[in-house]
Amino acid sequence: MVSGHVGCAGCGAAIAMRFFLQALGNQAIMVMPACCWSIIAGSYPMSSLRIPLIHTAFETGGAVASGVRAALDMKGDTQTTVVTWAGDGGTFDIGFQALSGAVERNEDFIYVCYDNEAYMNTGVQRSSSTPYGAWTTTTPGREWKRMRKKNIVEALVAHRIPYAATASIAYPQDLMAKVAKAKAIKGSRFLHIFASCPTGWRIPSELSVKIARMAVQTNIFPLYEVENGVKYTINLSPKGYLVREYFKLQGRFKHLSDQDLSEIQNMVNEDWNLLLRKAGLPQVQGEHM
Amino acid sequence: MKAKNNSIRLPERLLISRSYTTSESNKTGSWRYLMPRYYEKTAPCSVACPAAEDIGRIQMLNTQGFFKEAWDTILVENPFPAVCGRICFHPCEKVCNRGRFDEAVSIRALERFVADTAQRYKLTSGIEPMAFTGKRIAVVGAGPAGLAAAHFLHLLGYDCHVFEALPEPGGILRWGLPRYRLPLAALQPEIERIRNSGVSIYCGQAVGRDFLHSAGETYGAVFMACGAQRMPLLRIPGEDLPGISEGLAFLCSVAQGGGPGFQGTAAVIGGGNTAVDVARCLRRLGARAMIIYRRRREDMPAFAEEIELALLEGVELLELYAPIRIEKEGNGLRLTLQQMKIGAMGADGRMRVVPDENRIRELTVDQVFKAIGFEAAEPWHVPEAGAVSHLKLRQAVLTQGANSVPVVYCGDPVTEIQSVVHAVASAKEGAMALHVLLTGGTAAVAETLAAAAVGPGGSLSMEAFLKGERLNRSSHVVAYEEINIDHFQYAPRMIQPRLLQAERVASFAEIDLKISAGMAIREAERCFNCGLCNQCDNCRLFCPDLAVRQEDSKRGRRIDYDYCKGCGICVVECPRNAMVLEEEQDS
Amino acid sequence: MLEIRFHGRGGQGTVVASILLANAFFKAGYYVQSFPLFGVERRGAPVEAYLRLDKQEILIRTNVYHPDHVVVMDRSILQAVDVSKGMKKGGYILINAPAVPKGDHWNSAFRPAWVDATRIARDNGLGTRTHPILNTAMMGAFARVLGMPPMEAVVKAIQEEVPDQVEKNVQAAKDAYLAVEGFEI
Amino acid sequence: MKQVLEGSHAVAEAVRLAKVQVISAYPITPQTHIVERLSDYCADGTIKARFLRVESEHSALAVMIGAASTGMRTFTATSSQGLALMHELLHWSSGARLPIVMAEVNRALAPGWNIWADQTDSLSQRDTGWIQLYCETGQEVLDTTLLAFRLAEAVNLPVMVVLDAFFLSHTYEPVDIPSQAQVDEFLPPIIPRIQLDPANPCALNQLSPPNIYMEMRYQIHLVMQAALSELEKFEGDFERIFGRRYGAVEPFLCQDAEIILVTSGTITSTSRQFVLDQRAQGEKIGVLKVKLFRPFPVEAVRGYLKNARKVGVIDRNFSFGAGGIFAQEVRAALYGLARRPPVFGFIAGLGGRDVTLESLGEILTRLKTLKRPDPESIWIGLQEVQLAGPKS
Repeated sequence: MVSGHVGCAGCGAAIAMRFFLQALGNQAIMVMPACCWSIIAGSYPMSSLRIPLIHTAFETGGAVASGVRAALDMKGDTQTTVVTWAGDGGTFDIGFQALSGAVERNEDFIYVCYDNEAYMNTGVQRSSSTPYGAWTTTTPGREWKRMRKKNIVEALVAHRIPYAATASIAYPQDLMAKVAKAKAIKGSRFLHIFASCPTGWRIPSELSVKIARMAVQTNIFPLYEVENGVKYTINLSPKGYLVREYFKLQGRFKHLSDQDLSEIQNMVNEDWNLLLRKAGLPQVQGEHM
Repeated sequence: MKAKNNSIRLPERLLISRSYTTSESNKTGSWRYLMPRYYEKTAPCSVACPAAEDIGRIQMLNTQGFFKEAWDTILVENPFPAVCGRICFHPCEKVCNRGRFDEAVSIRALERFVADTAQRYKLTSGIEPMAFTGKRIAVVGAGPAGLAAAHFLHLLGYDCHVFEALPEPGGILRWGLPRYRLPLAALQPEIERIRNSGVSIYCGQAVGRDFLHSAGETYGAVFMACGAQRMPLLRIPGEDLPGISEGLAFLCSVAQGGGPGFQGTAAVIGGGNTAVDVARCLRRLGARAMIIYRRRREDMPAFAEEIELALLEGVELLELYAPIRIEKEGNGLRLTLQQMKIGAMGADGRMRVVPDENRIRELTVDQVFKAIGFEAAEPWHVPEAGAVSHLKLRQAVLTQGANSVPVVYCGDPVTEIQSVVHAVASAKEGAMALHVLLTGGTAAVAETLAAAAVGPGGSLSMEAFLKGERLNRSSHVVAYEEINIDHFQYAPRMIQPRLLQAERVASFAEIDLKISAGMAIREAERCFNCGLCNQCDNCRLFCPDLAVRQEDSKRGRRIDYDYCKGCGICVVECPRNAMVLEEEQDS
Repeated sequence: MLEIRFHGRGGQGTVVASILLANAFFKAGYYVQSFPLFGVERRGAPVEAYLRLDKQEILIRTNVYHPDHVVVMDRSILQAVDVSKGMKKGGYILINAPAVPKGDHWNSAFRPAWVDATRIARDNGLGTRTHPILNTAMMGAFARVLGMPPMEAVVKAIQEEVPDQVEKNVQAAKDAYLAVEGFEI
Repeated sequence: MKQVLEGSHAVAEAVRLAKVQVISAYPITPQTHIVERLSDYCADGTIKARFLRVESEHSALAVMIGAASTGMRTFTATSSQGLALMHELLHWSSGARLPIVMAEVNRALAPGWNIWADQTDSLSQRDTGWIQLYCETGQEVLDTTLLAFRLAEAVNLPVMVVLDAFFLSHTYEPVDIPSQAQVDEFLPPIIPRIQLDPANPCALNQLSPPNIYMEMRYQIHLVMQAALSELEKFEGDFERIFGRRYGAVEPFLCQDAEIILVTSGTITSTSRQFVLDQRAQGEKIGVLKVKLFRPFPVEAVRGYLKNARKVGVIDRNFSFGAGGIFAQEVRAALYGLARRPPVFGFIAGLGGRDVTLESLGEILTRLKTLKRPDPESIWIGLQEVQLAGPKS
């Protein structure tokens, strides 16, 4: 990755790519369905990546990568890693079918979803990754999103893939360790990287990493990995921010009442306990948890 | 172009969206309207330290095992790390930002570790003094202030002659501090280092008042650092009875290996460190010791930790008792004590105490020690009122008579607080002021000293005075809220290893034991290094635009403004606030 | 050009029978064209398949509306389907049955023939009791009824096109060839 | 070697002989026999290729895009709804200039559900930048598939080999299967001009702003035009090796024909029979088969039709609000001529409705009686149905 890309100032997705490639190395081919990175990667005749990159249609991340992998297999190339780099829209929504198909076939590739929780490239429209409570341009005003964010990792885990993990731009060591781990595994590997979007989340650009860290610390986005669909490992126990602290920094949540916030806190607690149960850890009680 | 069927040739080159060039030709720096830059600031500890030690930097060096560099960094500001590392009341730790997070860093213990390590390996300081100015300066008194003055004056390019009345240099450090707090083995190398740097120390050479007038023949200036040894009167009946002694004299005799061993009971009147030291020495000599103090324990000027240790050693503390009379009773002495109670808050923020009606208590002891503070022994040890060109500085006084050399007064008689580190600060301020006076005149003193100030507290940095790198830092004192605590993990403060409680009163052996390098490094790692860059690399790591480049420089990295979009992530993710985001300057 | 229609039920190998026969005719030097009734094939439902054969290249690519002959793989089909629909007069209707079936379906315009292909298949161990594999037996019978293709072509077609139990299938064809009965045979 | 072969299997044999490297497909009637046979071949090692059984046609073509962009010879097959689902990626594969070959079995689009022959599915994709070749016989299917690879890889455009549902896909007839050596001579291994390679990284298919997009499109246009002569060249090669030739268009007794029927796909065969029958009765008619639909062989069509008195285009497809698609194309091709025959558009055989000799007879009768063509297409064989619903 090189400078001169056209990501917004403070772009979390750009940071995610940096860490990812740092850990992965250059022996890779990247498949990129439509997403913010389609623009960040540069327009003809420039590229901000130094690995071979194929831009593809929005919903084809899983399938095009399967084709590239098949081609490399035919060439006897076992060294090159095939990576799909997709946003949440291309993963949770329009690309979900191709992703599900590819991982059901256990295609040998790493699928990375960098998640900025809405259709940012088109101007902040709601996706199924948009969290409960968020404003977007298609969930405006009083019609803020009242559905939960889709738990994509669990959906992937249900496919019993060899490796699925969450990671955050705020935890580079953890992220890069997971990339290295994923690289060494054969079969379908899924990385869900939380990548903040200052533009769409209505936060100052300098808080981009901070907010991502808070998402982890609040248990809104826990860092964990699942091997072979069964072995859960929670990589980080939060030091403890409250959900409301995370929310109050972001313009996309400013309409929420105290009542809403405590409901969301309950949802987060519930999800966290669910995860603890899967990891075989004791449940916790209380607001902070 | 006309396309005719069956006549079109295939183009040789595919015109497709395929790129082999990078986006580096796109200078995204033009997007920026806020600009990050590296901008080191001031840590609160260094502001609180009267000697303005660069503590954040010292710990940074410690974490990397650069103990010699850490030692040199201390020595620029304070010639007594082995002393202060043991007996300093460490105001730095009280303001340590880490204290808000979990517990303050053990700054004093680390200072001692650095000094002990330097002594253990017989290191030589790497600090280069300035070129010799050709001037010679007389220093009166080889206590902490005098020796520190000589040290700083030597750094500034002066030849110093130190005159000491006693047979050995060290002053209070040698004669007034019990060995279990400051072993001679720790003190001596510090004095030797000053001597070896080229300072002449003449012991057994008392200097009289007329020296101030005659010194000009030999010396360009005189430094008065005579300390404060005289005890004020208790102003109660019977205070001059036999069996009543002064605490400092007692400590001095103990330091010389004397001190009568006895089984009796001794009362120590006072609440300062001397009172506590006397009581603890008495315990070691076999006596029952009780400290009598007119206020409460929390009001005692003695260090809380020392009081705690004293009580653990069996010293008894009688709070809120003021002696009103001492009488002879048999072989002993009868003290009459007035019970005191808490009154109104005083102007200094301390609670006033007032007599609690007629509640009186009597106490019979074998011996009484007075330890209620000290003042200058001779009137000429302090600046004369109305002296010509009398420049009152924060911790020192500078005078210059019409036809005489400048005289600088420093140390206990003129400092805010009587402590070793204040003596050092006083000597430093005096040395700097004198240097300015000799090179630029009186008028420049205030301004020049202000430029060397660290933070708003008035602590002066010799490094800054010498136009070292420290001068580039902002005087902004980093507050806890400005630290990005996300980048720190909770870690308890190191526990100082000590002699077993039972062993302590059995001898004058130092109570605090050495710590290992591993412990020191771990403890130093707890330091936030407030406002300083410790090359953690977060700025480079998190930059979405790869606009922070590694380079072969002291800082190791630079911001490439061709690409920096000014998002500010580097500034926020700097754990220690060593960067700043500011409006783009018009160039 | 001859057009032959096959009737059967899904799963009985009706389409395969037409293909096998096409192969046999092809080996005997004919142009052939074989195709099923284009529909949604379901096991047990009535199905049809067609075979065209000619000494010249077959150009026409339409459904068969007026078959010259008809092959019925399962006599129960007769209850459900008018197997003689559109048939040219004088054509054979070869039925898998132990004897000529009774009923009004027959009129003198057609020539019935019958063979107990089910028994022959079972005797040769082809398929199961509920699902005997009939097509090779029916093929053998058809070769006898029509007098073509020659048995060698039938055998060759079976050998090349039938994936397993080749000899049993050849035997079934031969058995049926001998066993078939009917008008003018 | 000649064998009785199903049309679908003729495709599969060609794919085997072409030594395709990556195959991906999703089942849809009536394409299934193609992919089942290929699946078998890949499983038993007859074809040394990766076969990806994906979860949709869309993904099948996406796999092709990935594999072809990495330098592979690729093949997929679909039909109808599946092709419609692929639509976006049809554009993508041609815009990316990938030499993908696809067999497309013409089937009607729902609703109502209809699995039978109808060309509207592939003709709806005429503007996607794919070369389209329509086949008449099992032999032509096999031959055209081989030609398709050669052509696709020469011009870097994807090629669709189109065959009618059932009438061709499910019909067994004798097909000559060439030897591997012959095919190897005709079709050497692919030399990819686009290839993702970590040793020489590039970015493909990026954002292409207005200042360059139009030129890229223009080049595709040029290449499409060049494909006409390229096809002719390869057919020459093909004929030399295999002894068969088809042509972008194929005239049948057109020389002196007063009335020429323009057909495509399997209707052509029956029309040939019809022409022979009619000629025997003294009718001067002929058939012009259009095999290559994109690029449309304008010059060839003009050449064969310009002297006819009347032209009847039989379309097994329909563009709502306009008419038969071949008819539109033929009219447009002839429009530039000073003297041109009237073109009558006939709609027949939609959704698998059989186009019989009788249907053709009706078309001929109409052609003979009508003076000038109506802009409306003439629908053949419509039953009497109540077209307007009951009044409510």
